[in-house]
Amino acid sequence: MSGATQRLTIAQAVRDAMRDEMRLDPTVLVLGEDVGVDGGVFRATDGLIEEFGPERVIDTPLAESGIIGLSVGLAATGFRPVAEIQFMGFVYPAINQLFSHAARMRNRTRGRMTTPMVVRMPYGGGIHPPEHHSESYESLFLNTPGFKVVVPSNPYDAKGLLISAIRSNDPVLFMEPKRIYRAFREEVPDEAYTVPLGSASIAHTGDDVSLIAWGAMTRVCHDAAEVLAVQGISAEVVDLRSLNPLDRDTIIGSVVKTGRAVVVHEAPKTNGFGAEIIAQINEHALMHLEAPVQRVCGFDTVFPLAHLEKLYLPNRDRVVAAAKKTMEY
Amino acid sequence: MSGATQRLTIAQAVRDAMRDEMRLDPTVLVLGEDVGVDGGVFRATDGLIEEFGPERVIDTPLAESGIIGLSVGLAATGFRPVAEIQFMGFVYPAINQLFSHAARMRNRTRGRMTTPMVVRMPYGGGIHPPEHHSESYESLFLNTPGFKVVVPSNPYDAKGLLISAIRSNDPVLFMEPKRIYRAFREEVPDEAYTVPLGSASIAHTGDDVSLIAWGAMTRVCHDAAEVLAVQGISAEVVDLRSLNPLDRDTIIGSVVKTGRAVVVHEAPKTNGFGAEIIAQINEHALMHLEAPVQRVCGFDTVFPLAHLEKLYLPNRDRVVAAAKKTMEY
Amino acid sequence: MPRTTVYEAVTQRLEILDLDGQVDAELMPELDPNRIIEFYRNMVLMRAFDNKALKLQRQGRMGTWPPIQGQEAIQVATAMAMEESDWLIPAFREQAVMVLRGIPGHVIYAYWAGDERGSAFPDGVRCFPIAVPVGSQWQHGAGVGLSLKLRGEQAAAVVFGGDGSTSEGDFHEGVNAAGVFKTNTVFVIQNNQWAISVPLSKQTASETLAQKAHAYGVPGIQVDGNDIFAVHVAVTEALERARAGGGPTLIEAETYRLGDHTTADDASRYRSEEEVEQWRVKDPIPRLRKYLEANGLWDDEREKSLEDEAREWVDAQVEALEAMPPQPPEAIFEYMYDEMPPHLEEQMAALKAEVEG
Amino acid sequence: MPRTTVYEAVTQRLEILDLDGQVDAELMPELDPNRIIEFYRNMVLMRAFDNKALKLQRQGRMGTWPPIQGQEAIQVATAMAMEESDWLIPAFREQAVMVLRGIPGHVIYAYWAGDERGSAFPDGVRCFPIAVPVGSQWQHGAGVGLSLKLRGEQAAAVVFGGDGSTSEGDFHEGVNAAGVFKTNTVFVIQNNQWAISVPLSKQTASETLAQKAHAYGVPGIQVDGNDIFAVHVAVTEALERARAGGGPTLIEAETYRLGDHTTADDASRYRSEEEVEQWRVKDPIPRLRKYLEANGLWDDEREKSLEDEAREWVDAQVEALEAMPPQPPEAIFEYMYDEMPPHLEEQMAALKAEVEG
Ligand SMILES: Cc1ncc(C[n+]2csc(CCOP(=O)(O)OP(=O)(O)O)c2C)c(N)n1
Ligand SMILES: Cc1ncc(C[n+]2csc(CCOP(=O)(O)OP(=O)(O)O)c2C)c(N)n1
Ligand SMILES: [Mg+2]
Ligand SMILES: [Mg+2]
Repeated sequence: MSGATQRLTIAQAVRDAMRDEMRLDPTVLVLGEDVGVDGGVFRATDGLIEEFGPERVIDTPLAESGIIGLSVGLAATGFRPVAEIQFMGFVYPAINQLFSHAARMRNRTRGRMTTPMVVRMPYGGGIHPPEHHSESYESLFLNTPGFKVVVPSNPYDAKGLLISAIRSNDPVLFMEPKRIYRAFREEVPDEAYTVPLGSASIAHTGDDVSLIAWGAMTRVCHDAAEVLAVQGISAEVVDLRSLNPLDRDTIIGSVVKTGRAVVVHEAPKTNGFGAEIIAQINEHALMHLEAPVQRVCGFDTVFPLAHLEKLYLPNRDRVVAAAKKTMEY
Repeated sequence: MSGATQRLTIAQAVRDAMRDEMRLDPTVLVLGEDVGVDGGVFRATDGLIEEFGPERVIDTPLAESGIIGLSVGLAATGFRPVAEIQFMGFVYPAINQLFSHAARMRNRTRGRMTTPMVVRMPYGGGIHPPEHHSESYESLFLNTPGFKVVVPSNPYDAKGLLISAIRSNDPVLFMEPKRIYRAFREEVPDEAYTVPLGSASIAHTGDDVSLIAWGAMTRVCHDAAEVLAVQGISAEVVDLRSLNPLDRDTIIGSVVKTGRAVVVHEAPKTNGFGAEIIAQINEHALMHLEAPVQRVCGFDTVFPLAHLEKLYLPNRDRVVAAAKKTMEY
Repeated sequence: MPRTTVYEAVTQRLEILDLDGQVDAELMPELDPNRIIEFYRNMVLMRAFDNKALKLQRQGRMGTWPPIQGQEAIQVATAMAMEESDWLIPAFREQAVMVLRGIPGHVIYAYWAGDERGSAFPDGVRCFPIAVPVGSQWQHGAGVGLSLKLRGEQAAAVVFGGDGSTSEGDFHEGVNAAGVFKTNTVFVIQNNQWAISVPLSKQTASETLAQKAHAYGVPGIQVDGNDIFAVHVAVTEALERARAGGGPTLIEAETYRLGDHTTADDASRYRSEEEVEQWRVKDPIPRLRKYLEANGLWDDEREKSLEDEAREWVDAQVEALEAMPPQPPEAIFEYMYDEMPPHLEEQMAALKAEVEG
Repeated sequence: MPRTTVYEAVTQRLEILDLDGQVDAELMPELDPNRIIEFYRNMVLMRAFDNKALKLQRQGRMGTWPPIQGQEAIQVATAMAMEESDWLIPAFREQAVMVLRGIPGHVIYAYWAGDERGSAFPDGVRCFPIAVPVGSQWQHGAGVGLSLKLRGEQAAAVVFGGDGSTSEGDFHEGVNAAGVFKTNTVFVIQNNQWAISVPLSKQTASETLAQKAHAYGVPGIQVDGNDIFAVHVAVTEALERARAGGGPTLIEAETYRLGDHTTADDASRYRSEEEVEQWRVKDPIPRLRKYLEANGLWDDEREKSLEDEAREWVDAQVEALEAMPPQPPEAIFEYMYDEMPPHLEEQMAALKAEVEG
């Protein structure tokens, strides 16, 4: 292990993960719309077709059900496809292939066939695009067993989690927070390494209130924790990283310690994954709660067009206010 | 109002609702796979094509995205289509048309165009069919605003709720508990009447614990309440009827009264709608809770084939055990 | 108004064996008589297998069953043209192909009886599980064909679907992708004229299903699906093209579902007995028997002994089915993930405690 | 091996106006010279509208914009062939058709600038909202065509989509249903050769997109989409058939996207300047201008005054755009349901309190 590192953005870290795994494992393929010659609309597959050729970096027809359907066929017969859905807002046509097949192949064949595939999806708001380009649909995937669902919040995790996802023998939905694709850089090892699926990280330790989030919202919680610190409130930020499997112990451990929690997500509030976090706390830490868990979420509306998206998205001040509400209860 | 009634099953009540509305409103259409000549695989559209002809009772090609896509086009230009998805397990191909279009048309056109359509879907387990015929996907639709989601549990409500759904100017997903389609009969008025959307009913009053459910699970809760009564525990059964809009007041009112709750649904536990009920209780009645809310749900697995479905489905004894757990906490 | 022609579409149909058992000598392929007898034998076995399932269902010993009666020629000819290295991607009405590929009959019975082990095919049999969501499997046909091509295997993916399934978007995306990537795929449409109660005329306005191939730049052909020689020729040609890297083929095999859609259906609600009768005379089994008899390859005695063989084989499948021990509760959980996550461990433990306690 | 032919059909292409502005006299429709001038005027206005948007975008006054340069002939001819009673179902690159249907230019600008009111079209304009999910709108074309047919309206639904969008399952399901129900629909494919970076050759192996009509028993035709006369003839014929209840038509209009996919794209990453140049000479605007000049219908003075008109009109759209007051927070909530449910009332009240306080 050379130990060499480079300062990379999340988008670059994602690209490096695919490149490293493609070098190590000839069964790893990349496919999707514009992933080849164009290098992906976010450049997350930049340079891959030059290195691996069009048989391993495949520009597909414009058909999401097809991308996932092809991936199921490839994965069940020996490949490890990494499929890109250009924006999470366009995953709907692929739902049938994902839910009826990718998530069920192992169970349906009693373990005889598997679908080791990754579906990469840029998600979330903050880049002022047209309709359908800002959505966070994680909750759609969390009442349907058979997947793993992973969301990095920084370049180091992005590379390590994606490599774990590619090596996983289960289908993995990999959500990439496009708002922070290029927002900052971190030291990322040149070599392949893994960050385990199913383990949350404590992004910031604290004693008074737990701020629980994933992806881009982790950074919003970080900012909130700094503001709260100034006001004498010590907030702990829990970055879930995996939504399924969920690291319940870390969540419960934090809430047992603080007695207060705020869950933050971009998706609409009702039946978002925040509800499940609350249900977990209800089941495993109810009597430790000093106040109702607060949710800071998207509204129960369509994600608005660019002009109003700032009003829609959870922000630092809302998280601060929610945390204080739990303190003042 | 003649006041005449007939003893009908849920399937017959559903059929009558469509028939009555088609008589009253020439813009109401029925479409789907096998809804015409065959009268629907559950006979829920029996006799409609004979009365209204093939221009109002339309057998479509085998294409769910098409059924909903056609419905969007029809609804946006003056019709009130009642579309059937043969089994809820086959709604996935229609998700894009439902979520990207039906649910967004009003918002996207700033109220200029609407999609007053109903999507009828037999759902749930208990009839020992092949794979994909037993699913309960309500939670899929509850993090996506723009729909109403309705689930009757008895013939009277089935007719009244479906008529309200057809008259609603919003798209309504209407889930029909196929397990009890023909399980029992009730007096149902011959004439058209409505049961309001967005209001739960107290199916059974009690003081000690609230059993919260919808559709076929309401009856399981009923049975559990009887067993609990024998054991000296007074259970209240809340039949939600509408999952969106949700009748929060009735839920919270019941839980404030009893201090204990069990949520019961057929869908997998994780991120099922039970989680949202718990989150609502957390927000509005936390300090009234004597014990953690219990969930009795499907497992976080694929719905098994016929042999094992009895093990999978929530049953009376599990609900009784969960209720007692809240009592003994 | 004159315009220039930029594309000329021609779709052909292949028929070899007529209703009286006579073949078109020019079109008839060279086939070892024993192979033709094997065609017949397999069709008869498969019909017996089907009849038994219907009987079991009426007795409450079987779940919903999708009969294949009338469609045996397509399935037997295709299965027998396939090599071990080819992949089968069935829809849900391909039990004959599946059995002939090497899946024990009692396993197929178990599936439709509602037993998870009905999907536990023997190792080494290249067969996808049954696909219940209509049309979704077409995409896998493209994907597996691409997989074989990328790996340079001289093998084909054979994917089946019904006439109704061609209306699903997945049919379009699957065949289109196969055309673009020139995958090693053979698409076989079992056009049995009905999709539950919906006749082909309400499914599509296209005159044939084979002509849909023109939309994808892929060769397409229609065959008389009740003519086992025609199916044999078309499938063999398509398989050879696919294995050689020559790209996909779309085959429409015209046939008829003589039975109900499934045991949950009553076909008399939507179609006439006359229509069924018109197709019954085209039944692929008596047709081939006439050919065999006319060519001195078959007689009543052989028929009798085949009937006995069929009964014995089918009975053995039923016995094996009914000898299966009950499934433990673990069967619900154990194949969800490579490693069982803690929340499933908990749920499984709770269920076991409930069942045992 | 001889086989019988069960389907035979051709796909034709229509071209009338050549690159030098000469028309095929036999094919040329009868058109009032003023209408031809109007064709030209509208194309020039629409190009100016597009250029301005690109400029606004570079200045940070506009969001992502999908340029239509090179595709004006299709859009202008179609819009001008439509009646008020016809419905337009756009994809996302049909701003010219939309403006010519009666949607104010500043409203279109507002949409792409990220303002919800950009979808608040004037009452009475029969136009669906922009459909961003590629291909999904084809289904609405079938549905609206069915709606018009069921109501006996002598009107058509005109639905647009790109070459890439024909790969989506919804294209297949939409055109197939239109064929089955003989809906009053005109399907217009703007084949601009690219779907972002994916060329048509990677999108489908079919030689033309028009031939996909054979899959649905629907008439199909290819036209030179940079030839406004050819588009006019094909669309008019299809509209008349649709309005008369004669069923749907699939039109492939071959054109080229001269600009980037959107302002977020850099087309030089995936295609050569030479290719673009080859198409630039086919630009529909100079082509029609040559025709007008050759026929004494146009001169430099007229051109100059049209340029002035275009600039003024476009500037007025920008002014109207920038005069729009900011949207209140209610705009996020008010159109979700017919009646606002209590939980949205609460969320809206909380946001208003936050914004105001
Ligand atoms: C996506 C989907 N929609 C509906 C169904 C219900 N269904 C099962 S089989 C069938 C008809 C299939 O017709 P076809 O493709 O012609 O096959 P066949 O049954 O004739 O073999 C239908 C509607 C399903 N299984 N999947
Ligand atoms: C379902 C879906 N997938 C992906 C996208 C992203 N996307 C937007 S436009 C486009 C290409 C469209 O190509 P084409 O249909 O040829 O239309 P054109 O842009 O050339 O007008 C893609 C992939 C989308 N909007 N919707
Ligand atoms: Mg069929
Ligand atoms: Mg294009």
